[in-house]
Amino acid sequence: MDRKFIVRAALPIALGAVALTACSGSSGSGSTGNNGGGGKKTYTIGFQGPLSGGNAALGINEKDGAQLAIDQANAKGDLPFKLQLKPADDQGSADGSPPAARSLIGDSNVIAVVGPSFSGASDAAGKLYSQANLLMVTPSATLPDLVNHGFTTFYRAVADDFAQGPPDADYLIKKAGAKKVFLIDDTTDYGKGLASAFKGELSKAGGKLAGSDSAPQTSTCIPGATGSTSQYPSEASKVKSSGADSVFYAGYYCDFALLAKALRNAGFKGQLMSGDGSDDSKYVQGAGAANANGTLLSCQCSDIASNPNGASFISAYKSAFHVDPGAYSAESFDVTNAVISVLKGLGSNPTRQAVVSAFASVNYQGLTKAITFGSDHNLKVQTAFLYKVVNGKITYVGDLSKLV
Amino acid sequence: MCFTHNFWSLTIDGLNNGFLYALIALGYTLVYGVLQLINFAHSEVFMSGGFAGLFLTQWWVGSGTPGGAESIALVVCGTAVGAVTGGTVAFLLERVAYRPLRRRNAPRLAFLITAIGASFFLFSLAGKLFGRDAQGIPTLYGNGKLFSVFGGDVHLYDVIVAGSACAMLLVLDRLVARTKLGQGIRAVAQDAETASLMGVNIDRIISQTFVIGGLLGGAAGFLFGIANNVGYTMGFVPGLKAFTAAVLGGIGNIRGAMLGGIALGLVENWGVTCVRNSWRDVIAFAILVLILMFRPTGLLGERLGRSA
Amino acid sequence: MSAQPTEAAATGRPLVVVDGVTLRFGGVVSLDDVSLEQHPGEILSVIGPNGAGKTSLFNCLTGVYTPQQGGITFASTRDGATREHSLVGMKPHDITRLGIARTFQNIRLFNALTAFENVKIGVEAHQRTGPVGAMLRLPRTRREEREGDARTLELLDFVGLRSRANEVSASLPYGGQRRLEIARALGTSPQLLLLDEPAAGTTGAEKIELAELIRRIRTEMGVMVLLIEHDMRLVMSVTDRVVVLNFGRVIAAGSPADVQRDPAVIEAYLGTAGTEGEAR
Amino acid sequence: MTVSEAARPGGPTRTRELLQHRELRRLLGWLGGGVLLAVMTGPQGVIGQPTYAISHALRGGHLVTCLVVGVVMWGLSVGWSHGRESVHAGLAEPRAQLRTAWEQPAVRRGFYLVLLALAIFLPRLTGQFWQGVLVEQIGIYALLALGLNIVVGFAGLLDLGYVAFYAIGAYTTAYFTDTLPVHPPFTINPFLVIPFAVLAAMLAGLILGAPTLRLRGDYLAIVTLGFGEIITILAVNLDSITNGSRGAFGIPSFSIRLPSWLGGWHYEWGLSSLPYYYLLLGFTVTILVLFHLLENSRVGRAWVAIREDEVAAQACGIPPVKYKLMAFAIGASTSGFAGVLYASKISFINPSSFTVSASILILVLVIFGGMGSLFGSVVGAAVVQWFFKYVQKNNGAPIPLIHKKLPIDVQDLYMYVGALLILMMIFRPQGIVPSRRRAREISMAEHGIGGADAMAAPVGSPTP
Repeated sequence: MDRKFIVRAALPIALGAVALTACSGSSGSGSTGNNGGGGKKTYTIGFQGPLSGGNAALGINEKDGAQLAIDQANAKGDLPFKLQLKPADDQGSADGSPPAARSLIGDSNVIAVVGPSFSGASDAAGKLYSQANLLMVTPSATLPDLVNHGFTTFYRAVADDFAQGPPDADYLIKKAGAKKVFLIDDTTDYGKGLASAFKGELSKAGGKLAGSDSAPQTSTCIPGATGSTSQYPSEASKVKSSGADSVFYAGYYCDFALLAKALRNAGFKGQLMSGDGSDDSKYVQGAGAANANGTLLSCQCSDIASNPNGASFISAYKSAFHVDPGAYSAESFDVTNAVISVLKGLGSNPTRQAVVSAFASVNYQGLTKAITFGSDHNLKVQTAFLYKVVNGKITYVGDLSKLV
Repeated sequence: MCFTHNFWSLTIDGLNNGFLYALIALGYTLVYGVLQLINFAHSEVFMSGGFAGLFLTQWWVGSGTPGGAESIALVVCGTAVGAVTGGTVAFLLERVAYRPLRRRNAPRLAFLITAIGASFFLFSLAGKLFGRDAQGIPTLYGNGKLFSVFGGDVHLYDVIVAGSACAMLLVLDRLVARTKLGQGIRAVAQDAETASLMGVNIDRIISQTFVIGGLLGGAAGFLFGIANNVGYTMGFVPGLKAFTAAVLGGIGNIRGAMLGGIALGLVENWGVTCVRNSWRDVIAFAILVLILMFRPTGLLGERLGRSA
Repeated sequence: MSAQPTEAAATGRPLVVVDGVTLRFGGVVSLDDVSLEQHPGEILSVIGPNGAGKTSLFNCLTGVYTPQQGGITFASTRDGATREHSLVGMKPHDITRLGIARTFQNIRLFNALTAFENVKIGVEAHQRTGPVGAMLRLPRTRREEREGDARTLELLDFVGLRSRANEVSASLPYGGQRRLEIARALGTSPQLLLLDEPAAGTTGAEKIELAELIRRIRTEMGVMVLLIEHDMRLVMSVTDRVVVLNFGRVIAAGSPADVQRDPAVIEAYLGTAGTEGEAR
Repeated sequence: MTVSEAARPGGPTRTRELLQHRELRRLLGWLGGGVLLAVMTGPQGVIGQPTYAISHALRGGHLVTCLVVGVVMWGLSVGWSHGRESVHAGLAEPRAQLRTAWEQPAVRRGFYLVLLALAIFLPRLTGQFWQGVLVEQIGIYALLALGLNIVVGFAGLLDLGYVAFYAIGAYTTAYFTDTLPVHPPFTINPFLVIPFAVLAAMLAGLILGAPTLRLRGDYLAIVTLGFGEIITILAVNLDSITNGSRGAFGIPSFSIRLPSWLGGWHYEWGLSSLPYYYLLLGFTVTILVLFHLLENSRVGRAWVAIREDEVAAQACGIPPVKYKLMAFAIGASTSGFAGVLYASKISFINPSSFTVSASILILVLVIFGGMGSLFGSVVGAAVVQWFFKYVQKNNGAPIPLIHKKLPIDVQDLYMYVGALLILMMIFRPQGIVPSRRRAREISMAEHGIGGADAMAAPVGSPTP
């Protein structure tokens, strides 16, 4: 009796609320193109990446980086129009990608897109952007295959996994003194891609593969993942019994932390190394500084803090978003600036088509790298950088290509 | 070939996992025993224990490095706080989500759906309140190697898990066998209607059963978190595995849950000596399906009452 | 449905043979070496005090329980040919389709469905429409639907519920629910109908109607009835033969009059008279 | 949920005190709900500061707003509990009229035609984004929900690995369109894949269901959950067959090519959403009609019988395992069918689209719409998915009219899903568009008559 009335009372209210949002939803979709300040037109740069879900941190880093670039460009005032950022959330997944892409494509003011952040999402949206003739520049999707899928408007402003895996192997064997490497991937497309790039170079560098395994991402780290955390102790046992003197992990920071912890708990003292997915201070937090110390991390992202020109970016970023720039914030900042540099040359009425054709010959020197593309839509100069955990801090070691 | 050189170290890992599975599995089995309900939200009870222990130890340890008696106190207090939190969450869960349905004699499907809803609600709420990245419990003790069994190293952590799990399992077994509360639980498990006619307060027994399961689950959450970090979705896979363990042993059967947990932990770890770790879950679920096909009542049969 | 009771009788074989059936639950013996036969054309009653094993016997006959010892055979007539089937180990639904239908001691109707739908579910026991036929409304499906509807109305008419066909079954009065359950059982076109205490909870007038209905089931439908009942007056008025169970054993069998005089029966009933109020 | 706390009867016996007591408890309950609401809509927590989120949620205007909402709800509930009778009495007349009108076939037909017309013209009024949502989020999920409704709503079985069959359908499509590392004997158009996919999913359903459906219903839930996991793991690990987590790329879209002697007419559905929408609309309406016929057939009645009283159903000659298996297989094949549509629409699939959360989401659609109600499944899919996408699209953006940010964080959507499931089960188990039969069952089960699902004894009663 008592419960029923609540339903009866609540339902009309809920329905009313739904109706209200519905009205506001339909009226709020189209954005106006002509009410920018100073009589200038306003154009939109889209951003597609994970703003929710397990990988939201990365997406937010990139979104903020792009936002900062746009704010600075607007503040400078030397553009023939105003710019604004339109973020679209794809949750980092293939599923979420097409709707996010469509929300950008459907907005005729969007003339270029920064993103998607992830390879799977890029695959799922590539065709849509290509068909809409809308430029998409990813600051962080590293799966080598992506450029071979016939996406005409897709550019990758980051080195792919081949720029990272092989030099990682070289460094680990030639400089870090490892001989027998145990290779573990996290079964994601990223992890498997990186692992195979690493493995290909390993024997060429003179190292030996002591063993390899796949340890899926765990539910502790990624909501809905199937891996069970208890796999890491047994992974440690496998590593130890294989006689490996080092471990290369191809995967993300959270699970790498669990692995590192389990390895050290089992008394494994060898070298640990991983790629850009693990290049995050949360790795150190999760593993515990004592366990993480000495770990080598490679990344296509340069260290903005040790960059001579990075100081002003960091302070601007901090004052805008009240946090330090994170992984790929600076890369996204650079990509956005590269796009803006192209827009500058297109006058006051840039079209999507014009942006795409002009972007092919972009040449922009960013904070982190030179953005200029080969005919395969990959960066002309692909670089990766090396970091090391020292005293609980991830510290910059140098440019991988110059180290080996 | 694949079994040879790391068999014993994997056995030790398997026992370690198995004890934790057993602790969680007891929560499923107890509730199933009295309500015939798969309490999907038990994995969130487990998670809450992990968070409580995490916060306590973070606050306690700060940036120091504990040692000696402080380490012991930390582990004991962490486990206790985890247990109490788990018990509280389980109690509230029963009160807020399940009891209204029970009062109304709602169909069984409604309970299962509510359980799933509660699970989603609780872990998302934890993610919202405490952040979405997994966090490490501070180092509480030096995890030195204690001794070796046939070349498999036994570390302090293994001993802590095995010791506390055995202690809790023993206490529970005696509790159910000897005390009035245990009698009540067994009576409700066998025949709730008759039990209520005989003056057993069913609501109270059910609450207490949830609390007992929650205590064990919460303690397991902390013990698990020491080695494996704490995150808002940490309960999903361990919960699933523990449920598998409960079915393996015979759901509703307390000793069955203990046996099932340990058996699952061992089999899983032995299994992955030969194949990649990514097949671990396939092993676990294949066991579940096979058991259900050929021995649906589990290894020890299904009666809570029979365990004593 | 024009089978004559005499037609089956002509074969001379009993319809049902229960031979030395023993059923145990753990240590409790529910049926102990029970044997009985029902001949075609016969209305047989099984009586006995509460807990004597009457419903257990029904459950063995309908496949709900599998007895540990003994055999049960049923001579099923289909398309003019009679074949004997062993019922032990058969699934309840297969036994129903063989020709044994039942009602339950505590009425088990599909409460959310109408009286019409309840009976129709019974009628559909022998139909063959599958999901594909149902979705595509194949000609056979449509024919079966039509035939089913007609038969359902016929049966509702037979038990006097036609006017309430579209009422939800739970809203029918108690006696009506009993009759609806009988109609549903008859819908499965049985040769043998097992009635488990059909008079329990009904009024005096309803009992008279019920006795009449049981007789009509035999005469008009040609269906044999095996009856469990406490109400002696009903038993005596409709039955040809009575089997008495006590503590899972058959203690007497014979015509109603003989059984009533049997000292063992009197002993059994008197011995439990204090608790057996219904055995009037 | 604290609402139920308040709604529970009990307390002192004297009527006056009881009344005061109850209103007070109810108020406390609503206030508790307000606090919970404040926390739910409050700020996101920060790692290392466990009290940050709670303390910031429970301060200032935010808390006050939420408490005011609680008090208003309390006021409404009190008002409603007093005025309910008269409102009901007032509504009785028009309700009865509505019902008699509804029973006219012409009215019903008209209503459905109007709905169909709406469905046809709706996408023309929206932009590309919502058209995409209509296909990928609503249309395909409506199909999925319709299939799951057969399993959950009709047969009363809980299937938590439903999305596995969807994956099977999608991967079958990828296989037959030659986008996987393994090559098919022949390459065909997605249209022609449909029978293969339906068959494959149905077979998987039968293989999984045959052993487990003999067991108690709640085992099915956990076994299907495990099966769903296994399918995802297989998709990830069998690199040489499924291309692992990279998935299949370049699955072609639907196309029709008439043979040259018929003019060689050719049509390809392509990337845009509108043609797919109409294709899906056609499929959905067809399936709605087919399932409606199924519901009102011998098979549908057998399902009702089984879920109400399995013993009585058997006594009516219905083999329960066979019918449960049938429901399971039909649900699975619908899911496989949806998988084909999804794969060819998105043209790219990878294992991450087929997780347990997707199964739960589909379950939510069915429950929200109304278990056992076909129309409800479609409505559930439309409303819930629309709302999700609305929140996602407008994350952080202010709502026009009230110029306030939507207080729902996209990251928390599953929290609201969970809360919705609990609230639905407590307050409206029959869903928003209930099936009349099902609603009757539930209310009867609550009065101790019948089971309302195929899971044997209700919770709390002894095991059989």
